[in-house]
Amino acid sequence: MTEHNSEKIAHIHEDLHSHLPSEPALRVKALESLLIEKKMVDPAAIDAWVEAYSEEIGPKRGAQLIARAWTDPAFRELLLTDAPKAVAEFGFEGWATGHTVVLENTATTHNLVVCTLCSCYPITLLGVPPNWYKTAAYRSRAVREPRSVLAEFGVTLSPDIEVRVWDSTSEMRYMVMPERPAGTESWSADQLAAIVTRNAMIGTQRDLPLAVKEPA
Amino acid sequence: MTEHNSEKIAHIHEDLHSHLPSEPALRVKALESLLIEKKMVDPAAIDAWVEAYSEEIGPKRGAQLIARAWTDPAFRELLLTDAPKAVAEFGFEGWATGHTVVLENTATTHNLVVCTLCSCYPITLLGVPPNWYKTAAYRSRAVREPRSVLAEFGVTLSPDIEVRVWDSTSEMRYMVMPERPAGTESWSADQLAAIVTRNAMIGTQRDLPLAVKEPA
Amino acid sequence: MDGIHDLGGKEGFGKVDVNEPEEAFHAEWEARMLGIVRSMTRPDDWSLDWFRHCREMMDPSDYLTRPYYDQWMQTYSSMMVNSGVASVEEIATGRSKTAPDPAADPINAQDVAKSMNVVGTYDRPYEKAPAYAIGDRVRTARHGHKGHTRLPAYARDCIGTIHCYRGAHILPDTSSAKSEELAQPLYTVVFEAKELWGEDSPDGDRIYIDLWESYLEKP
Amino acid sequence: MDGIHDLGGKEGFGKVDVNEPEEAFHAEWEARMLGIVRSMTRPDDWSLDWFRHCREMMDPSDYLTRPYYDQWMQTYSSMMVNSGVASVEEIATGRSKTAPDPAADPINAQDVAKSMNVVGTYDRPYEKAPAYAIGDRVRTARHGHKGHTRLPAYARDCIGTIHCYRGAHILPDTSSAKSEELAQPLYTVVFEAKELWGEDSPDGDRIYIDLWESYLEKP
Repeated sequence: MTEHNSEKIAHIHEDLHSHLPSEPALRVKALESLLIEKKMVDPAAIDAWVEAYSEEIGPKRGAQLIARAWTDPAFRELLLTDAPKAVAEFGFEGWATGHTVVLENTATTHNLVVCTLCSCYPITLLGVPPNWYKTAAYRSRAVREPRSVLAEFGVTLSPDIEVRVWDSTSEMRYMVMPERPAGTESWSADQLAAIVTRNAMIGTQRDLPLAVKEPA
Repeated sequence: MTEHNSEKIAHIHEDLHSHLPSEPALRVKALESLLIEKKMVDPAAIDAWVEAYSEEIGPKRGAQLIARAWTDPAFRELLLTDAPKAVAEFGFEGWATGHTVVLENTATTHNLVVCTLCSCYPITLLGVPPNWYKTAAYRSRAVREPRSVLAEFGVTLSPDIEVRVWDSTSEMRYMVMPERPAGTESWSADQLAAIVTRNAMIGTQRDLPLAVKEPA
Repeated sequence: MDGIHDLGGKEGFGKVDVNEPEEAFHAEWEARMLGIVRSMTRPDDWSLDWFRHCREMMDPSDYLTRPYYDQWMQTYSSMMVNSGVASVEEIATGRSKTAPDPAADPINAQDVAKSMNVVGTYDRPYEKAPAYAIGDRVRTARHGHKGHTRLPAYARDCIGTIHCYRGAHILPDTSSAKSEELAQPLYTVVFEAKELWGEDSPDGDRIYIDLWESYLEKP
Repeated sequence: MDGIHDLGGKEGFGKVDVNEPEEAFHAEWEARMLGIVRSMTRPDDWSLDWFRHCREMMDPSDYLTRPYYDQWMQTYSSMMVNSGVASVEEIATGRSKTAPDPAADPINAQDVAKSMNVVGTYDRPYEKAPAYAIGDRVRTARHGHKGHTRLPAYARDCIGTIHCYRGAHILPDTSSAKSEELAQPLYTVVFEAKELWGEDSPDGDRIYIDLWESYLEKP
């Protein structure tokens, strides 16, 4: 039975701070060894998760959803109104996908996702979050001066584009649908998926360049 | 001409953080050497200040003011209504003493001084502040849970004593006048001054013990 | 709690590192730590909110300086010690002082693929009707409390508008404080930037925040 | 600015070290740094408020972890670099790259005793009458600004009572932003603990804060 005592946790943090190995890599190594010895973890299962997050579970998933929506009006409607069902069509269910919400950028609105209180992120659809998403700089500034943050990412928004910042304070998971770039009318969904970036789905990129991935 | 540019200062802080020697003692040593070489400081003047703050400028000054007020009703009135003038009578003028205010503890009130925004302190009357006064723990908690802070200092206040916390946000400098302990009716001002502690004049001590300094 | 984690709107943290390498992990130990968290067995009464609160209780300077997955390491360690699953000494040395639980049966590599597709849901049945309707104006609470809560300090005592209703979700304030799931209506509330940050903010810019019903009142 | 320095009411910083040694200085370099600050020559346009603001602009994790006089060291260094008095390289190496100013005439040891007794005053002549009288109820500003200010975040948008008038003092918000002394009425305002922290605070406990007139409005 867990005692939910904040003060006790604070003391344990102090204790750990003083006694754990000095390097993060050594600390994690010690923890893994301990959990294996206690049969609380199977190292092969850790390997499997690492592989999954390095390969399968990444921004390619989100990009596929977006590309399909751009090319299939019915799916677009589903993604914007009942994203969990759209996610299920691709078999991308997983951690917190049951509360996915997709936010549509338009010519006059730009969406930006942040979690000011911790680091909530649509991990199952975009993979592990970039480090900057979890920094104090991004978390503190995205809600207060989103336009300055966007400028650092190279996105200069004209004053008549309204910014909508989404602070992920609950288990709702927000993902941005960028605008489909002009000149891609003939592209296939696969071709389109290749140009949808992670940052565009967080909202720290707005325009998707076509240069690299022009269709044959 | 100084340019008051916050962003520039932030960049300089980053630069200094990366380039200065790794230990505070080495950093200060380098700064002193530089200032001497630039003839911006005379090392003998530094010595003189260090000596002053180690000897002359300390809580003994505040204690003398309090002891005199306990034994001289007219001075007490002056100290509580025009502290700078009372300070001048003792020749204790100095840094920010022109805005000194003395706060009287009574049977039903207890005063506590803090500076939540930096570390303002009546340095000329109490000497350099203790380190705890400048810590995040004291600065954050003194205004919100003064009774818990006092308990850590061994002061348990009954609920019918009202706490008055003074947050030193301006150049006004606050000092507490503790209650004169019972049993000291026959003591001289010098004897009384010897039992007035620095913490009592900040407000983190309430009762002054007589044990050590009983009159002959 | 008014902790260091409540970063929204705080100033002085500098620029965002926009040139970070694309790779998911920047060191092997980061990947191992995520793998550990996903696959380790744990007491039934550890909620996500309890984890978040335990992270918030970390020393504030550690919170600002330690790498993210290193903070996970220390937070899970604190939870293990608190629940009696391991001692500080065991975690520091990596050596167990007790025999493993004979019933121990951690998830194996074959089961990971299945486990990966489990959809965690945080909405729960709720008998009553939500108190607010879309378009209602609401005022957020003026004060927080000592425990875990999800009303950011920057949005306290502010006027917003109900943007939509998300169903009744587990209330973090109780789920972090006892092993209990209390369902409460969750809304996305929209605030004008000017309301949160003052008149210098651009017209039309808005902040959307998910807030539970008990964080709100009629204005 | 909503910086890390604005610590009043923040939670998670632990206990106060009540067993600190009594000595004024805990290391020699601390004493040297204080001596340097008291005796060094400096540009005329460095105000106390500019110093405070430069300290606030330090990296937040440095602010929480570096010893106090070490923060002075870095803050004065940043001001020297900013004003062109020294370069980062000179400060790092302790060696000057330029000849001293021929007019340089720093305070000597004999003058310290005199200098010690100089009373700095921060009140200034003011033509107008103060806007508030003792006993008036006032509401503090709801929003701060990006610069240096002395209205703590915990006391924003709160109702208090004018406890006394302190005269017209130099306004920190301008004195930190340009080399200009603007006099403005300063009041000590008293707040019920319940107003600042909520209903759980004890009856009768009060917080007194010195606030300039422009931080206040009629409630």
